[in-house]
Amino acid sequence: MSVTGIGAAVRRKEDRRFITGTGHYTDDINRPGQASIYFIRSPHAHAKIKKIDTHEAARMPGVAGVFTGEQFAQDKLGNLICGWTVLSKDGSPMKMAPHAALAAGKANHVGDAVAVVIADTLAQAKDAAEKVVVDYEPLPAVVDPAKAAAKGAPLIHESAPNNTIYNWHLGDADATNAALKNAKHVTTLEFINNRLVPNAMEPRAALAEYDAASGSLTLWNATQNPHVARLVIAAFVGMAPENKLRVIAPDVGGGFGSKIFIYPEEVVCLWAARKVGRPVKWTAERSESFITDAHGRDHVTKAQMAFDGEGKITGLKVHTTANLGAYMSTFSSAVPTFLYATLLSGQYEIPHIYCEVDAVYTNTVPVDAYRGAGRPEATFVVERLVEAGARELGVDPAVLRQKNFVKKFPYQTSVASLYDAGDYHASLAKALEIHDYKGFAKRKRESERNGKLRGIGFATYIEACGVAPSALVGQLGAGVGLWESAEVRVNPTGSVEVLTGCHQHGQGHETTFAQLVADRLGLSIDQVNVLHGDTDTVQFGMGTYGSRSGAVGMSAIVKALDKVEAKAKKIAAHLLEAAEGDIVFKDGKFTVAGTDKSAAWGEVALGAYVAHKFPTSEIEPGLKEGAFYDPTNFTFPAGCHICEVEIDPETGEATVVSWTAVDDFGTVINPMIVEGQVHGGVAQGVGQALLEHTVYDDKGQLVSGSYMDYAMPRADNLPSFHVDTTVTKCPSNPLGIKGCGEAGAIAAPAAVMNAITNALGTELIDMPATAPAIWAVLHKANKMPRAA
Amino acid sequence: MAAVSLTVNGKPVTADVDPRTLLVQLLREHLRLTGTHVGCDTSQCGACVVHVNGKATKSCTVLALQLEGANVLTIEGLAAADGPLHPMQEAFRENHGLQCGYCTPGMIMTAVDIVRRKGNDLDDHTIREELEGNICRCTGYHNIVKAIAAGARAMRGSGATSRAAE
Amino acid sequence: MYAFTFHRPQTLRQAASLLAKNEEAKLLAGGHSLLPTMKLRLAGPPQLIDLSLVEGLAGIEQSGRSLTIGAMTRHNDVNTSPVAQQAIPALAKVAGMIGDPAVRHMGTIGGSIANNDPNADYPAVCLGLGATIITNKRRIKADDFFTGMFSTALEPAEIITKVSFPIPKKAAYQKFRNQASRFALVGVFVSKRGSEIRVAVTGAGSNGVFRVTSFEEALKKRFSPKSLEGMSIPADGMNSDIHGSAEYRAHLVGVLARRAVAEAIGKSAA
Amino acid sequence: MAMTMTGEYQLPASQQTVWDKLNDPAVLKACIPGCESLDKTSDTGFAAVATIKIGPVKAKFKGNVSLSDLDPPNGYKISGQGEGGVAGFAKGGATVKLVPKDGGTLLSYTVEAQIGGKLAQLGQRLINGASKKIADDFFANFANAVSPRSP
Repeated sequence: MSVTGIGAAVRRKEDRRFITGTGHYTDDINRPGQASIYFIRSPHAHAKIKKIDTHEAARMPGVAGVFTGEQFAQDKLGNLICGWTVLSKDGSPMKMAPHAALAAGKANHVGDAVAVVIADTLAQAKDAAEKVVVDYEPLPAVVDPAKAAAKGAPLIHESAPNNTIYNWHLGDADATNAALKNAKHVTTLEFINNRLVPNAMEPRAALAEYDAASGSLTLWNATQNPHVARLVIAAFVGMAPENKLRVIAPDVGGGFGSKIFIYPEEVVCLWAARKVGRPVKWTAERSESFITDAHGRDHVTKAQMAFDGEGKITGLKVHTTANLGAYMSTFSSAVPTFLYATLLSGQYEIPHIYCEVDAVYTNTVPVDAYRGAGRPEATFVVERLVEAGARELGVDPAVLRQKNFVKKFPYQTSVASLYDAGDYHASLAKALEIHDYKGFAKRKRESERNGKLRGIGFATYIEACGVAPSALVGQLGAGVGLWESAEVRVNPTGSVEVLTGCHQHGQGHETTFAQLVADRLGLSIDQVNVLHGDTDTVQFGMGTYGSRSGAVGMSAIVKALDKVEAKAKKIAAHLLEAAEGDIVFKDGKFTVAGTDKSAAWGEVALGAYVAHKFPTSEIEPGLKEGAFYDPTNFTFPAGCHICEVEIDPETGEATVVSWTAVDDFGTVINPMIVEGQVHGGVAQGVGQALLEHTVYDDKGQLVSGSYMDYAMPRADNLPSFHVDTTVTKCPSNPLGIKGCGEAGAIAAPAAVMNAITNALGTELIDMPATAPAIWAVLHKANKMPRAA
Repeated sequence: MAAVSLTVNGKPVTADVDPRTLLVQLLREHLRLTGTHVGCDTSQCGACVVHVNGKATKSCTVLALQLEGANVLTIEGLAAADGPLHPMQEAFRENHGLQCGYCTPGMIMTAVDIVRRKGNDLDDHTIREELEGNICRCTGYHNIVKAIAAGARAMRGSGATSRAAE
Repeated sequence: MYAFTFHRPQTLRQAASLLAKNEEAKLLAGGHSLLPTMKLRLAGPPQLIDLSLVEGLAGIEQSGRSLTIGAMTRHNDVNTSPVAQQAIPALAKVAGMIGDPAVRHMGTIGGSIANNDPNADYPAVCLGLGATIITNKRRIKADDFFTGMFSTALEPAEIITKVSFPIPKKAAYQKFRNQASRFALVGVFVSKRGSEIRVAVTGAGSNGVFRVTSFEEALKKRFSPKSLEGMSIPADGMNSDIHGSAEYRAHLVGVLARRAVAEAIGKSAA
Repeated sequence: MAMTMTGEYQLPASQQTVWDKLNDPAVLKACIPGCESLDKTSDTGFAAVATIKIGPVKAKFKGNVSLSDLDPPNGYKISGQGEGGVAGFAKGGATVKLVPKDGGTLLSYTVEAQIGGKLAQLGQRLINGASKKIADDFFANFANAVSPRSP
């Protein structure tokens, strides 16, 4: 391994601009003549829009335009779409209700935009917005997913009777029922997987500009996938043809899924820019983010796990109601189905699994993929059941897991996934060792002496990343292929630009992708630039989410590098006057095998462009190759996380006191970055388990709508983490990469809740396990210790 | 409109502003110093932290007009544009104390302020408590805590403190 | 924000006169409650009167048996003041628990108590120490000053100039934070000065800061956490919201009071 | 945000007197906290403007007040709703019951209040206390208004 090659903890190339304040996020960009847009949003969860009076607002100082949902509708643009079709059990397609970028006729959640004001300054736009009179007729609202499909619930969309989007299922119901019936023991749990607000620190933003001369639109957008944004806005909304629409995703301050989706605001900015003939900029205020960024999770689940007399799992039955909010967001349908039920086998051999998912509309913010997307929910179901099962059976939870681990690969689960490689024993064993599992009893006694309760919890999780084989996802209803593209552009002086359709918003691709290329071509990473995030620069791409950039994006780069090397060898053969088959490329040097004749990388690169020494009738000048890579399977990162908590029974406060993570991500390009991804994922998972509480009141008002009420982990809520890895290479891609971006968020909620329920001695507590919630459990169970 | 004169990153600045202009707007919109970010509207996330007269301050919760005669230091002024990085900036890079980079300027400005108040030898507990007003959604703080401890040590005797404090 | 006129008076007299002339005007002390509210357009005072240039409003001094803190003294300055730390260490410590470091560089004691946020820390300190709030017009006992959530005895055009705290023999504050806002979900300040015992609670009551006389009586017999063992306060009248039920808050009042007394007498807080 | 609050007052006046005052717009205007105007639009309806102040928050609500379920002199329901612009909306109703007791009248009430929009989203921790205070203040003001000493 070179100091900057694959496996080296290279410091990030992108950091200089971020630590000096010279990065460029969307809101940092300004265009001449730019105006500000302000969205007028429904304060009602469900209301008819009877009339909107904009006359006074239009005459306010600085106002360039005031537009309503009716006016948007008159322009006959298309709706926002959910791009993944899911079929119900009876074969009927999901009920995708129309989702206009500006609501007309009816508002369906608090925050649904009904009109916009465009003015010279944001303050003027807000001043004018206060003069817009919207006459609402409030309607009854439904918020609780468990009640949405019930008789008499308010109907949100005419096209979706009973507010039901689909009733989907996977697996063998009869066999699973039989397994439950014949089981020696059945563990049953009910959970709420709590709704989360993503809260990337950079609020979403969009800046749209119309160039009348060329008839082209440009959109600067805080997005994780500019090409998909362009595709949807062009092909489905019909804003402009793709060749007249450029989407630029500059530096993006975190996404965690929430910036994958195509949102109303970017569509409206483009529309408004053309209407007023000026660039139009929108940057969300945090209070706006809370009621417009797609939320995550929000499942209500009942699940049963069957065990035989030996402690082997014989079946798993799951019923989940998934709340998708007021509209179907871009990938929402896939999250509680294909990204969820297919992972319900966990790391275990479970012969029979049956999962039913009912997806419903409610008068809440749309729900879509959030870090882990379906897999944290699946892991929570499986890992909570295994842990509770171990307790009920009186078996050490580590031992029960070992007994049920998948041991032989490839392994075909009973829920469609084909696990390609892994060693679950290895990660568990290493985690037990690092964590000093044996010392837990002693630590627990020590805590008890201090009046504290101590608990330990595991999550031996699996996830599916590297989304995804195009043909497979096509069969499952996806509207797009999920390959990735790359282009390797060698300059005459030998430096390289790599163009990728992935987008980085914290993952460090500018460094890891450069490491890959530098390693392969024998260059320093400074000679490699990674370009991404601009549809005019990069040919095509599917963006970054689902831990796909390493497994899919880098594989595309490898493919392009193969082509570059092949062509460079041809050119080197001419330069060195040798047969192409005798050319060996190693450490940045082309050598004629068995001789000391060689040409440096730079000579060949230059040779490719001056084109003096090879027949251009046979070999085209230049050295630039592109590739599309389509994965052959998902990748299956897995690992073991162990969480230890201490609870103050007097206040109910739970503190995470230690954390061990041993993950198998396959090949690791940059361990420093991989560890950072684990840290961040665990923090978000701990946040879900202990702090993050999205609360709607029964009228559909989001009452945890700011940082005053929505708690996210801060530095003093978390410990330092012990992070390590084991490695089994992924056999389905050239680098053996599995992906690491979501693992922490997938493993952590189950690990925390297993630790908390271990400490409390009851399974009956939901996330987030806040201090008052834990206190209430202790108090009800009369387990309060006497005051000290 | 009202005039305000202050020093930003060592340079005198005079601006004519609407009284409702916040310091962060003065920096970002008038002076085009966009390293200072806005991440919330309730003064909690800390992405907007700058130094005012040497002290960490949330620039989203101060009016520009309150700063007549004040000395403001932003992330752009922490190190000279053509000079070496400030030891705290260097420590954030060296310890991978950032991912998306959005909270980073506020984190670094807060970190330098912690060193000013708490010295160069900072234990993890102190750092974590002192970061109460800065939210990072990417890193889980592990590496930020490491970076601040290392940056604090590196600042010892380097002469690098908050320039605005001079 | 809504547009407003900005004033920076140099003297207390000017400030008071501006305030008297403009009924809707708001004083800007630290601004960390007011400015966020204005940014969200949930308040739109037509005039803002910035007190930061008014002379003589900041400073900390001990005279005899009391510690006096100027209204515009920043939380961080109270926290780090050797005079305050020496005279009433519990008070200096509380100042270091408000908000976060950057907030403490701007927030002021006068601003905090004039706002009388039901979750703020300083009102509990004032009530828990039996402070006197001194204004440009008069002196007001803390017991008379805090009249309900967000309401005080301050009259229009009355400006807090300083707060005078009698120096207690023993005192301590225990705060259980709201994990989101970092305000006090419940905070309990206890003090002992001669025979006077005070137990003041913030965060819990639906009508702002209050004293717990039953605890005070119990502690008069013996100033020890044991005196409060098994004691609690009724949940009736406690605040109940997504951060904690009335029962939970009532329970925490007992827990934190015991811990505060333990801390005040130098025993472990846990 | 939806809240329910209850309370009662023993008033030193006859049931009929209390009932009359409950139906007197001038009394109602004086009792509704922050009420700036209350103009009769029908026998049982009023156009109203009220400013609600909760700490640093100050929002003006424009809307209407109506009286329903009239059962003289035993009680009625008084309801109000208002739009507060960017702050959102507020609505609420109080069911008021009057029973002769101890030579005076026992007034008991159940208030239901609901807040929506920005106030509900951002003011969560303030709303319960504030609603209770507004309800308490209204009935305390009213009790004051019917006490014989007050004008």
